Formats: sequence, structure tokens, C-alpha cells
Amino acid sequence: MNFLPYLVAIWLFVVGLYGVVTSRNLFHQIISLSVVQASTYVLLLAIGYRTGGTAPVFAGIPVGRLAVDPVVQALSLTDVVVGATVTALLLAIAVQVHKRTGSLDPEDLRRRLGERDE
Amino acid sequence: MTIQVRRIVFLLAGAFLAALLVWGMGGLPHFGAYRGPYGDVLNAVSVPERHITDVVTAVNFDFRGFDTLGEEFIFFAAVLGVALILRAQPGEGPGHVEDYATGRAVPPTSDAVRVLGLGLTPPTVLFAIYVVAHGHLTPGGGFQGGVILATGVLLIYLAGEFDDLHGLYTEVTLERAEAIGAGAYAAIGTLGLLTGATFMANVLPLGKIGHVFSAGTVPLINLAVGLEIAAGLVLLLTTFLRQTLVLRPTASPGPLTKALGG
Amino acid sequence: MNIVPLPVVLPLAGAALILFLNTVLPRRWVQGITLLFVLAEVALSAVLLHRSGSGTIVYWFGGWTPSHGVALGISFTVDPLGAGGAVLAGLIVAAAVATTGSTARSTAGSTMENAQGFVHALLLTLLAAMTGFCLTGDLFNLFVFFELMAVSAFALAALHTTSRAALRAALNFAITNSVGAFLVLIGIALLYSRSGALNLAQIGRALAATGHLDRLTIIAFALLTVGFLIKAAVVPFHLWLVDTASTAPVPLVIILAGVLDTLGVYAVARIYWTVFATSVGSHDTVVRTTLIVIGAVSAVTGATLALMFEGARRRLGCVMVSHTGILLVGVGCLSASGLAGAAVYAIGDGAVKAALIVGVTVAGAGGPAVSRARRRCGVGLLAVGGLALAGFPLFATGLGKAVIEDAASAAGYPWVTPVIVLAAVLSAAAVFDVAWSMARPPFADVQTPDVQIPGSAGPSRWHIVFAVGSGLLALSAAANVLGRWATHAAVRFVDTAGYQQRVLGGGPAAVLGKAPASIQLSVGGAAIDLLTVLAAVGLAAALNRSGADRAARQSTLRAVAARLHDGSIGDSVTWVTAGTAAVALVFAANLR
Amino acid sequence: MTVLQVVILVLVAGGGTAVVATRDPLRQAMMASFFGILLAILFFVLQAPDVALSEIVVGAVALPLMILLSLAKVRGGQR
Repeated sequence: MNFLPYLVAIWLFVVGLYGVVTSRNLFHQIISLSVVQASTYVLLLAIGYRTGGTAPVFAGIPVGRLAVDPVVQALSLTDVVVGATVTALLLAIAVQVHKRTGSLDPEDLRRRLGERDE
Repeated sequence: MTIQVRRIVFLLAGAFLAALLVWGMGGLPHFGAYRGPYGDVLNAVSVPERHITDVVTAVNFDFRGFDTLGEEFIFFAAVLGVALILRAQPGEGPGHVEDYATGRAVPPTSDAVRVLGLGLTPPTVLFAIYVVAHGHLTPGGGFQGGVILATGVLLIYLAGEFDDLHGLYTEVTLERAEAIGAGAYAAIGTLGLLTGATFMANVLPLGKIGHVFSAGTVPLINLAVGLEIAAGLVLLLTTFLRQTLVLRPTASPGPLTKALGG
Repeated sequence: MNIVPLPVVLPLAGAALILFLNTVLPRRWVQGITLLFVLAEVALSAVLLHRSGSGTIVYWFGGWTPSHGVALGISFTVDPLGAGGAVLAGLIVAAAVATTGSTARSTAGSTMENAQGFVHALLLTLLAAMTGFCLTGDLFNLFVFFELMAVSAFALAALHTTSRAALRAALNFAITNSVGAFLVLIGIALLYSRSGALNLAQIGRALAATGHLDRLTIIAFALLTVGFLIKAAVVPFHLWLVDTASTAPVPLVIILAGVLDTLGVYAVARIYWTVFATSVGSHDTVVRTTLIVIGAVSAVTGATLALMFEGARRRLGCVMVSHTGILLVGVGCLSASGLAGAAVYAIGDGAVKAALIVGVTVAGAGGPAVSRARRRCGVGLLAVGGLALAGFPLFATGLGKAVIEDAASAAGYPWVTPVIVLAAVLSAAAVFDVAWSMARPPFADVQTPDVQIPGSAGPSRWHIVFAVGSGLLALSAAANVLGRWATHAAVRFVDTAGYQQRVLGGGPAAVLGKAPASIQLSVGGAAIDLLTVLAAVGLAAALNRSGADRAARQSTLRAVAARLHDGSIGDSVTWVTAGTAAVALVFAANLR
Repeated sequence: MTVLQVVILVLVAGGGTAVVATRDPLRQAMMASFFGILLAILFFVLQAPDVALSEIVVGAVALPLMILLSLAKVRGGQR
């Protein structure tokens, strides 16, 4: 049972990638990518967890108190910001793709034979 | 490859990768058995040496403040990217928002929604400022407070029309506010450099533990980050709103859109 | 005042300043100010390069020096190779900024008048990210700059919002590199759990204590290596680069060709020697073989694709993939001489590839409307660039390629020399073919919508852009003198114990073996180089004599290649998953 | 491992699978928002309040809003 968090992280990673690979809609693909990103949060925080430890906030709690690891939480915070910004960029590109091609299906977006890179 | 072939190839490769990850992560210590020295040293050092009670904010804005400077400029670059990508295209301009279901009377926003919207905005903005200002004491900080501030501003759009929102600010002021926020973070960093200490050094007086004005530069950085994130997110949302509500293919599609079968 | 953080902080402050003054500044000033910040970064990095010659500079941010062996803050660990990378990044970005036309007389281009300021601000954040990537000594800081490089490049790659191919390439670039970043982050998480540290030197020391790699660190090593190889765009992770090179704006493609790919290979070398070298120990033949095989396969595949594809910039994208493969072979030798050869090759070859992109833009952007003088200059750049690609001894690529070949044979891989020669011949022939197709009617038109966006070389400014291209070729030739510096830098780079001792203090005294003789062009190497050049010219001539039936060459092979490279995002991510699984399997099976 | 941790981990795994399984973007945006809240609860359980707060604010507010606005733009075009 102690392996469950890591198993959930691996599961989210592979399921998210499956969504990206087999998607037929750009928005679905982008949201699946954010599921892959979620796997990194779960893995990071599971690594930093300590049984019986409180949150690393010592407002009103004595400093010596057993606490979980604050470093992985700082890394996860940076990861959340990066995830939100990359998703916003991808959504913007997807909106322009629909405006240009009228379709959101990545399969329609593929390069047709002899198509010039206009 | 066709999508069917790709599905099979991926399922094979994905299964292999998952198996290897499970095998590799078998070497991890049991869940809950964190033993690394780094976190414990920081938990012990943060309050006495920096008077910061929220150690995560201490790690983010003091011990590893340079990482967060990079992170803020990632947000800065992304907002510039979205503004560039969603710029008005040739053959597209601010068209009137025609109603697709013609013939039905569209009721104006009811007063209840308007009152509720305006009633909620000040407390949200106040709560956002609280989250930013107390970042170094309790969970929260520049990023979380900035996003709450942006949603506070957005309540105005939900309560009224897009024009009310647009009357409040122009996009240029938002860009400037974001530039000030990001620039201020870099400036606070160089403050340490100028006073002979190292970059990102916490050179300001640390004050008393638990007070809002304590922990030297950390609350100032929180404010700079809060300003940047709030301005950036409002700019992002305004860009998406303008894209959805305002920009329409102009009556005579531009040469380009016609050429592309737009 | 210690200047170590300034090469990163200055461009960031510049980006914020330009955004702040964006609508106030006249357009010509925006480019001027950006160039000012870039040149400041180059100057500061050069000073760091000079200072790091005597000893690796260690700088702890926030004053948090390690307390009894635990690194609390982030460190910049500046060694000659890292500072050299920062200088190269600055020079290439300076060339890129010089090609953004300041007078944006875009016709149907951007209707957003301040797009110019945004483009230059993004170029500055991209430069700051590359500099920080080269100088940092902290693993998560490396990931933050990796991500900042990626986001700045996505935003620039999608600038041509009117072009379907550009949007497809930007999506492919963004999603593939994001998956690469996730692999790097998972690798960091695993390493952090095992070593309890994020500083490269401290992780290396913690792993060395156990003496051997266990399954956790093997998988972490595989994930980090693959994540950085995706950024380096070696086969099978190259799909995004071939598309982006053919559709992205000129400044971004110059940076991609010049330095962005090389940084992926630099990162693989950095994490190997600072973290994994001692614990890999006797198993390093597995790592050596894996990297050299991936490099060799990329070199030949990239060069073959360069010959088969249509479209000048798409073919140059394939050449970029091929030569990154040759670079990876140099690093993959896991020896000081191989690394020295790779360093010289990276500088020489990066400058040449950037010059080729400039040449294609000068000669081709605008098709038949291009004036005769401008076309001749552009084709001249391409022809000379093709010679340099083949390793003409006048250019540093000749020295670098020869040293890499010797290092590979010395490491016990004699089959590598013919493979590299084949790749160089094919890629140079492809460039000559592109030059030829642009030199005579019907003038191949580089169908890039560059002319429209506020960042392209308008007809009146091609002289400046041509001068930039010649400057890049001169840089490639000048890099020939860097043999001694590269050897010294490589010896310092591979000295893991010395690195840890310098950053954390204590630990075994660095045993300084006698410095090997500085690399220089052996007679055999020069002969091979000249042979390569002749073969390339011959092949190009043969191809063009039979050019009449160019359409006939639409063989099934080309159809298959086109099918595999149709820009599908799902394909690209599938190749990434398959590549990761393969590398992880090879490492898991052999490194224990 | 407390029962609460096991339950929330299984819910997060299920939520992620559900987000990928719903192919219609509008419903998926709702699922993504719900998945964001599940992640936030998991972070609270793992004693990470800062990350939970930012996950709520981003995952449940900012992201779905941008997705819905993009969908409105796209759907508006499909007359």
C-alpha cells in the first residue's frame, strides 16, 4: 500500500500521454497534457511527505515540530505556475488553428502530401 | 502513422515505460519516510534566521529566490506569447456582437446579479491583498494572491458587460503593471548586489516574527509578484474575452482569409 | 560587486524595460536597446570566461553558502565550457536581433503595432534562459531555465498566426518539449528523493557514496538524459525541429540552429560528469555506446532526410538534426578529447548553421522578386556554408569533426568515422543542392511568410543581414584557434572530484593528471576533411546533373519519409514515449 | 497510509482517467475543474497548503475559464 502514491503518479502520466496521443480534438489534447503534468505534482509531494508531519508552517507551532519537506512544495508551486502558463499558450494557438482551418482535429492538421510550408 | 497503428505502438511503449518506472520507483523509500537533510535544515533555519513562519514561502522567495525569479519570467513570457498569438488578425476587426438566436428578447443583466457582483468585488480584492501580504506568515503568497485579485477584477465582467471591464483599464496599462512587477522583483534582487552582499540577499531588517512587516525583502517580493501575476492574468483573460466577444471577421473578409478559404 | 548573476539578470531586466516602454519607444530604438542588452550579456560572459580560466567560480545566491555539506541556496558554478556556452548564446542572439528588421513595413502582417516590442522582449528572456542554463550549478534551476527557454521559444514559434504550417509546428514544438520537461522533472524528483539535495555537486557526492547506481538512479539518469535529448532534437525526437525550422520566424530559427539544440547535448554532458560519472564507474561503456549510437543514427538519418525533402528551410532543419547527432557522438565518447572536439565543433558548426539560415533568407525570401545582387550574396553564403558543413579545414568544423572522429576511434568505435563522414557528405550535398536551386531559374522561393511579420529583412536591409551571415561564417573560422582553450575547458569539465571539491569543499584532493596536449588537426584528420568536401561537391553535382528528372526521384522512400514527418503531434509524442522506454530499458538492463 | 489518503489517491487517479476519457471539450472542461479540486484536496491531505491553494485558484478557476472562453470562440464560429 505504501507504493500507491507512486503508482497513481505513473498511472496519471501514462493515461495523460494516451489522451494526448489518441486525441481527436486540440482542446482535449491540451487538457490531457495537463493531466500528465498533474502526475509530477503527485510524485513530488508524495516524495516529500513524512508520516505524522504537519505542514511546514510554524505560525503558532513550535519550530522543532516534525514537519513535511517544504522544498518539494516549492518545486510543485513552480510547476503549477509553469503548467498554467503553457496551457494558456497552447489554448491560444488552438484558437488560431480553428480560425485558420475551421477544424480542431489534430488529424486534419497533418501535413498533406506535397503541401508547401506556407 | 495512422491513428490505429499509433494507438498500438503507444500502448506497447507506454506499458514498457510504465513497467520500467514502477521498477525504478521501487527504489524509492516507503511513502511517508522522507529522510532527506535539505527539508529538515530549512524547517529548522527558516524561523530563527529569517523570521519567516511559512517555510514554503521562505524557500520560494529567499533560500531559492532565484528559481522563483525565473518562474515569474516564465509567466511574463507566456503572457507576452498569448497577447502576440491572439492579436487581431488581418481581415478581422471589432465587430458588433450579433445575437445568433434572433427574435428572442435578451433580458439585460438583472439588478440582483449586478449588486451581487459589485458587492463581491471589494471583499475579493481585500482577501487577495491579505493573501499576498501574509504570504510569509501563513499559506499563500504573491502567486495565489495575484490570481485571486485577477478573479476579483473579473467579477466586474460577470456582473456587467465587457465594456464595463474595458473601461477600467487599457491593455497598455496592464502590460506596464506586469513589467513593473517583474522588474521590481529583479530590482529587489539587485538590491542585495548593490549593498555588497550577493544577489537575492535578504538585506532589509527582519522585524519581529509573526508581524506583517517582517522577514525583510520577502513581503516586498510577494507584493511585486502579486502585482505581476494579477496584471498578467487580467491581461490574459481580457485577451481571451476580446477574442471571444469582440473580434469578428469583418464584413468583407480580408484578402488573406478569402485566399485561405477563411 | 560580483558580476556572476548579471549575464542572466540584465537581459531579464531588459525584457521588463522594453515591455514597459513598448508603445512609447520608436520601433528602431526597440531593436537598438535589445542589441545593447545582448552585447552587455556577451561582454559580461566573456569576463566570466576569462576569470573562470584560472578556477571554477562558485557563487551562492542570497548568501546561503552550504552549512556542513548541505547546500541551502542555489549556486552558479561557472567553468570555462559553461561561460563559453553563454558567450556563444549571446553572439547568436545578437545575430538574430540584427536580422529583425526594425522598419516593420509589414503589408498584411501584424495589425498589432507593438508586436515589435513583444518579439524583442521574448528574445531577451530566451537569451537570459540560455545563459542561466549554461552557468547554473543547481539541478532544479537548470529545469527552470529549461522551461523559460521553452516558453519563450513557443511564443515566438507561433508568431505567424496566418500560416497553418506555423501553428502546427508551434503546437508540435510546445507539446513535445513539454513532455520532455515532465521527464526531466520526474528525474529530478527521483534524484532528490535519493540524495536529499538539488545542488549538482552535492547529488554527485551523495550518489558516489553508494558507489554504484541502483534501479532508482538508473531510471532517473535515463529520464534526465532523454528529456535533454528531446530538447537537442536527436532522432527519434527530431520531428518538432524539422517542422519548426521550416515555419518559425527567422530570428528564432537562427537561435535554434546556432545554440538551442547544442544546449540539450551540453546538459546531457553536464549531468553525466557532475552527478553520475563516479557511480556509473566501469559500466560507462553502456552509456558511451548508447549515446554514440543515438548520435550516429541521428547524423545519418538527418542527412538523408535533408537530401530527400523539398523546401529550403525544411532541409536545413534536417541538417541541424544531423549535425546535433555528430555533436552527441563527440560528447558520447565520454573522454576529455571527445568533449574538447565537441566544444570546438559546437561553436564552429552552430555559427555555420545560423549563417545558412541567414543565407536562405537573403537569397530566397521573396522568390523571383529578389534582386540579382542579393541572390548572388545569399547563394554565396550557402555555398561557403556548405563547404564549412563538410568540414573544410579553414573552419572550426573541420578541426572539431576530425577530433571527434579520433576520439571515437580511440574509445573503441572505429566504425564512427565513416558514419560521420557519410553524414557530413550528405548534409553538405543537400546544402549545395539548396544553393543550386536558388541560383538558377525557376528561383526556388523560400515560401516563408517572413516578409509580412515585423521581424523580417525588408528588401532595403538585406545588406545588414548579409553582413551578419558573413560575420557568423567568420566566427566559425575564428573558432579554429580555440583548440587549446577547448582542451583545457574539457579537462576541467570532466574532473568530477575537482568540481565537487570546489563547490562543497572537503572531499578527496583533486588529482590533476598532466594536461593532455591541446587538440589540433592531425594530418589524417585534414585528409579526411578534404575528402569529405570533395565527395560532397561531387554528390551535389551528380544530383543536379540528373536534376532533370527531379520529379522522378519521388521514390517510395520519399513518400514513406513524408508520411512519417507529416507533423502529427500524436506521432511525435509516441516516438518520445518509445524512445524513453528504449533508453530506460538499455540502461536498466546493463547499468546494474 | 491513512484511509483518507488511500481514498483521495484513488479518486485522483479516477479523476485523471475521467478527464482523459471525456472526449467532448465542454464536459471535459468541467471534469478538469473537478479534477483540480480533487488534486487540491490531495495536497491538503499531503500537508501542502500552499500548493493546494494555488491548485484551487489555477485548476478550478483560471484554467477552466480560459478553456470555456476558447470554446465559446470556437463554438461561436461553427454556425
